Amino acid sequence: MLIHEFQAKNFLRELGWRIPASALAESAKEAKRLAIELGCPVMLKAQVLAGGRGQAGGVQKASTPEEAERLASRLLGSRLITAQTGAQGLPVNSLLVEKAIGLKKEYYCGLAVDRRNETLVAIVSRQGGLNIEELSGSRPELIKKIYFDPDGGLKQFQSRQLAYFLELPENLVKDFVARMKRLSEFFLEKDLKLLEINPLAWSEDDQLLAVDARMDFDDCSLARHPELAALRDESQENELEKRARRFGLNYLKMNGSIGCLVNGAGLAMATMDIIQHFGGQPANFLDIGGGVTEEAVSQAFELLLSDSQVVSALINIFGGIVRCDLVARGVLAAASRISLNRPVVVRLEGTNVAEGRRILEESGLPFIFAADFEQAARLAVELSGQPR
Amino acid sequence: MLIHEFQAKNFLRELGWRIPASALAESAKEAKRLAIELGCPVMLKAQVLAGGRGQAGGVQKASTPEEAERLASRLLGSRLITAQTGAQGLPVNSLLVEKAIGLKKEYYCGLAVDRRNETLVAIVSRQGGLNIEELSGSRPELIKKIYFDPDGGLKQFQSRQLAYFLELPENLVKDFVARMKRLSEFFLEKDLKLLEINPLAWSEDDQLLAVDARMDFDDCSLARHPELAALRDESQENELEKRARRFGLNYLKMNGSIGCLVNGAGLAMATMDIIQHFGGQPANFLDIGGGVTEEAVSQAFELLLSDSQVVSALINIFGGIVRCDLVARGVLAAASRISLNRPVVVRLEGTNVAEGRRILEESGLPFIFAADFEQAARLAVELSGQPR
Amino acid sequence: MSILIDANSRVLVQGLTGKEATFHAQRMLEYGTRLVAGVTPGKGGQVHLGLPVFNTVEEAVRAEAPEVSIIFVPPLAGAEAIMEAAEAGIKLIVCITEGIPLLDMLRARSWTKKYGTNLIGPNTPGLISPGQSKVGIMPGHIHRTGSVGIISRSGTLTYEAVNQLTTMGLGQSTAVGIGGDPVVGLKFVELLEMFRTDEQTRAVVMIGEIGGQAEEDAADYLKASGYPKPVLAYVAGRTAPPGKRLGHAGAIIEGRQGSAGDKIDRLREAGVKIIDNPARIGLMTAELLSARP
Amino acid sequence: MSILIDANSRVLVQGLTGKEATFHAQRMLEYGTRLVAGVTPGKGGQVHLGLPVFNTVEEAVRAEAPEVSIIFVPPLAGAEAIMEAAEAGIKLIVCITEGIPLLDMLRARSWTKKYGTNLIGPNTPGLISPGQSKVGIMPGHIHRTGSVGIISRSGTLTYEAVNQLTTMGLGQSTAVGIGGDPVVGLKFVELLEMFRTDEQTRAVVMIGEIGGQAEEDAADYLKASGYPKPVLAYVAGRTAPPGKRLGHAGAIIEGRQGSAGDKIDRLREAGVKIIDNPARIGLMTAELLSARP
Repeated sequence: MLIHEFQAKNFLRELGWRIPASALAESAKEAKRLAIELGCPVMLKAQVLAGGRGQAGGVQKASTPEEAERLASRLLGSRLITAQTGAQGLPVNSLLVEKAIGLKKEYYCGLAVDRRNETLVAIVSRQGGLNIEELSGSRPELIKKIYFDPDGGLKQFQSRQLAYFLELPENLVKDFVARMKRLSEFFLEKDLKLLEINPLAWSEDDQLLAVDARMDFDDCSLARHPELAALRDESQENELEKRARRFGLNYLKMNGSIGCLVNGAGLAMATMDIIQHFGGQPANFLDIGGGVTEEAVSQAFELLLSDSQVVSALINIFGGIVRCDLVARGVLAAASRISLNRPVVVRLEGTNVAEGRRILEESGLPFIFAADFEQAARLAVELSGQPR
Repeated sequence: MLIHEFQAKNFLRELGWRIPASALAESAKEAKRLAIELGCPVMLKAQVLAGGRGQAGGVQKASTPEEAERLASRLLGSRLITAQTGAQGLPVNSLLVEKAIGLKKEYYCGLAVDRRNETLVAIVSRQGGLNIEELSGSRPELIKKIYFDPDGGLKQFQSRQLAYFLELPENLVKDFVARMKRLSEFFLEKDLKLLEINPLAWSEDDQLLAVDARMDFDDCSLARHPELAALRDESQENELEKRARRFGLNYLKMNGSIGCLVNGAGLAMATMDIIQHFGGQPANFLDIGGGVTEEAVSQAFELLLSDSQVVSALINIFGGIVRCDLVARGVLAAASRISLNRPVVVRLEGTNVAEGRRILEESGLPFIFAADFEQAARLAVELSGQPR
Repeated sequence: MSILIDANSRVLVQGLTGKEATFHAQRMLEYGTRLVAGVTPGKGGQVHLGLPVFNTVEEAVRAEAPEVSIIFVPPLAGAEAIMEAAEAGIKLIVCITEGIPLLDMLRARSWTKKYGTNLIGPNTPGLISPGQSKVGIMPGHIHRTGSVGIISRSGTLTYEAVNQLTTMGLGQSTAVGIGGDPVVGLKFVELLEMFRTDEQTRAVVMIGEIGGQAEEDAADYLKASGYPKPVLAYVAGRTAPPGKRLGHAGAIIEGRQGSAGDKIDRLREAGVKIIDNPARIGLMTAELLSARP
Repeated sequence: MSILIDANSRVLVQGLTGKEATFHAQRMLEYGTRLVAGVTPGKGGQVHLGLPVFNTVEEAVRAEAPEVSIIFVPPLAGAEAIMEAAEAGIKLIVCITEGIPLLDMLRARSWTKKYGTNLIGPNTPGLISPGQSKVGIMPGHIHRTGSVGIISRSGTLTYEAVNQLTTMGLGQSTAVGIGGDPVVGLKFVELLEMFRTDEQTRAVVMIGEIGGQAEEDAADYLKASGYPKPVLAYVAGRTAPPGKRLGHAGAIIEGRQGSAGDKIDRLREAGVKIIDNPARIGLMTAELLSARP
């Protein structure tokens, strides 16, 4: 779960990091007032849960309070489309108004899970503000990584290695080491997956400054961190995806015309792949999961069809934990609430397949049954009007 | 550093453990008042920093407030001599007055450093109140040990293993597991060397109860735990040992007649051993340590001679980090303050030996110089009036 | 011979008395899996599905000597369940639990490494050596004993693959779901190595997906080892958008890493037969095997 | 050949610019020890005693390739200094620092085990291979090159022993102080094993003391290995009262464990020649060696 920059900075402040003076504005007027208070120039930073804000125009500099008001009124209420948001972009509901500060140098500083090495990693780069992955491809010599494990934590000598690699001035080394200690403890305590301070800066007044911050918490751990779960900004989520989450469904909106309802993430991906293989375009990824209820299936099916881009639908179930009859009942429950005005191809296999098929057949509704995976995909593509 | 039972119980209470209702009394009157408040019978427990209080009469049961007053007036102000205190005993300055509670079963529960395995260990025993070491010799089947490391900490499943080994009633298992989690975290956070709840009890009202507790903190870590260092009860320490500690000296009073001043713990032990080997008895262990100053040497020498049991003294220095001349100057400084009315055998070797010897010789004081370790010991024993 | 489990494997069920565990334990017993005990703290001494229940894995190991444990416990208890089994001397742990926090899993992995324990999962359907033992939640009846080894990061997609193979008359030696999480125990490399020396196995089908580096590592291993048996692979998620998690916590294309295209290229270079159409896993395997003696 | 260090050993000094470290580094240089660099955070780039100073061990290792590091840092920084050296690839760490908290040392020991690093100490005078290299704070001039190996838990008592040997005309192959703390790195067993195969060493003198089980473990090892060289032992603390710490944090008789009497009995049973009078370590070693060809 990503949180906003201003939320991440609140945590950093509690952890003893210096951040530029700033406050949140939800209206252009407030932005102007804050610009006056903080003193111009100020940065206006769109609070959306996606990277690439700068290139997308989501971060603007205002030299006067009036300019701040003007820029803010343009940004607030708009949808920001960055390289990471998809075509619909994300709504800009608030701006962080932040004093622009002169910087001597900018760095990158991050803590992350290294899944390949099955450990944690602290990463710094001598160049900040850029995408660390691109940098590690093009300029690996600017980057230093230190691995540490979640039980032992990041040691002070390791932070010192990072500080000296960055060639921080000596008076900032101790600050950095002390702050990294608390930062890594926070990372562990709060179950983060990724924490980035980018740029971390050496300011003109010789301070160590966290200019931008990004924190991604492990969704699986939110059950033990209710205080974090409360930080979720649902306005940044797709309406359909939000509805899906409420029922424990994994739904992701795509741009095609074939709605998919599948059990299992792998089979759902494969279903998307095969649709494309036969020339179609999937409208979504939808995994109903293993512990699904009839009610959730019903919601899933309704959700699927509530996407107006969907021309045909494909139900692809290989029953294991999930029983075909349960899926069938869920689908019928949805069909009783909404009109089934688009063709639905059904492929059932595995646990209780006969019972599932019987339920759907006896409903009298116009389901189109496929004998196997390939036939199901071909039919769905055909019916979507994009035959091979 | 050991702390008192009542101090340890305060920690346990903060950590969510139940302990019998109790309060501290420093006078017999207070003990009576508390006995009335708590309701008799009560236990009166002498707060001294040594084990074996029970057998030594330091724990008494009072059936009436008057009996409590009578017993308290006898205990308070006395010195309690237990198997662990030595012949002088320890002063009883306060009593813990504690409600006597009916117990269904008593257990032992401890956390400790296992130096041989270089790890930590949680130990429980199905029999409590006894000495765990004796029990592990005689009834090992009553004892279970679980090893854990300081970074990972004690896991809940490990505490469950301990709980089920103790055959705790099911409703107390969860309590035990939750409390052990916090207890082990406390152990790690506060740098303990040993933590014992003995007995841990299953009370008649079906509670898990810490009836007695013992905590030993790592002296080396006190610099980072000022709140712990403040718990030290200096009244429980020998006056000479206390003075020695203030100057960074390792001094331990023994019962012989030959005072020893040595650099290095091993050489100090060997000096004691060789004195005994030649039929003498050391009056003390005294290691002036490696980082010693002239002032500390001077204090050490004065301290040594302030023991009225000392008949002769032996200065045995093998200069390494410690320079012989520094020791000589320190000894002279002390000799200028006190009268040197007992024979002092000096054996110097190693760094700056010539200079050290010169300083002592030129002082005109009647030091007796020995050529080597053996001669020095023989002379000191002879002069102590206990020749071989 | 199969790999990892066979008809003699003695299996413990952690969390046995729970609803899901009970359901799947019954299916495993029906399949012939040699379940010997269960663990549920607080229910020690009970008998469930005819199996003795213990409070701790340690007690279960002492009494019934299981070598394998299958874990059905809630997500926040998952890592401890793995550690408990590892410390008790279990040599193969199959963790079905989904949603174990990532840092918990890093800690659990240190334990399984320290104790030299093989871990399958978490978030896996488990594994099956058809006709011998099923330690998992897959529908047993779609499997047949045979010579194809399967290693898969997915659940239902594995059933699909198995079903296709069985339909084509191809049985399986062992089918292993390695789990869909970012951090799992045994991965393609270790399992390919086991299949390499398994006499029953004539070919291996890998089912990969986007995210992580396990397929790339497998490609490196296959190339370096001069792998002696034919390997086929399907990699799911070609249509997946970068930065979006597709169900599995591990299935995400992060930055430049983990795309299906990259994985497929690397595997193809390593001599792996790439399957483009996931409905033809069975067919292509049959073709490949019939082309060989 | 000596053990652990010889004339070629490249030595780093952690905490070099401190007062104590400076003093002892000078003595080591005078002795001929091949010091190659120092580490003091914040003083990187300086030159101290003619040695380049680095901010981190990692940088020092990259630039000067030391294999050995000797640590002089404050007690609360001791464990991290050990970890830093271990992680940087140093193969022998000698930790002079006294008073490192016990739990810190447990953590540091896990690191040295993980990295396969030999640790001497903490709270040790270090070690010396006379005539070749001194990595410690012992007075170098009392040593002579020769054939007696020394392993000691004590500092000044070791100087005493060495002095006696040298006075008797017996030189030393390597003299190692293993440190007086409850948790230290190499102990009697590991060092006896190194001396066993060291051609230069003809006999080993062990100097033990009360507390712990290191002497008992050594007795077991000597018995089990059929140790081929004569071993003598003096165990300090026969007059020590139980439950009282005699200077060294490790020198304490806890309960029934660790008394000098027990240790002596065990060592004698294992064929070790026991020295009762600590003033006769040299004499008894000379007698024993002259009785052998």
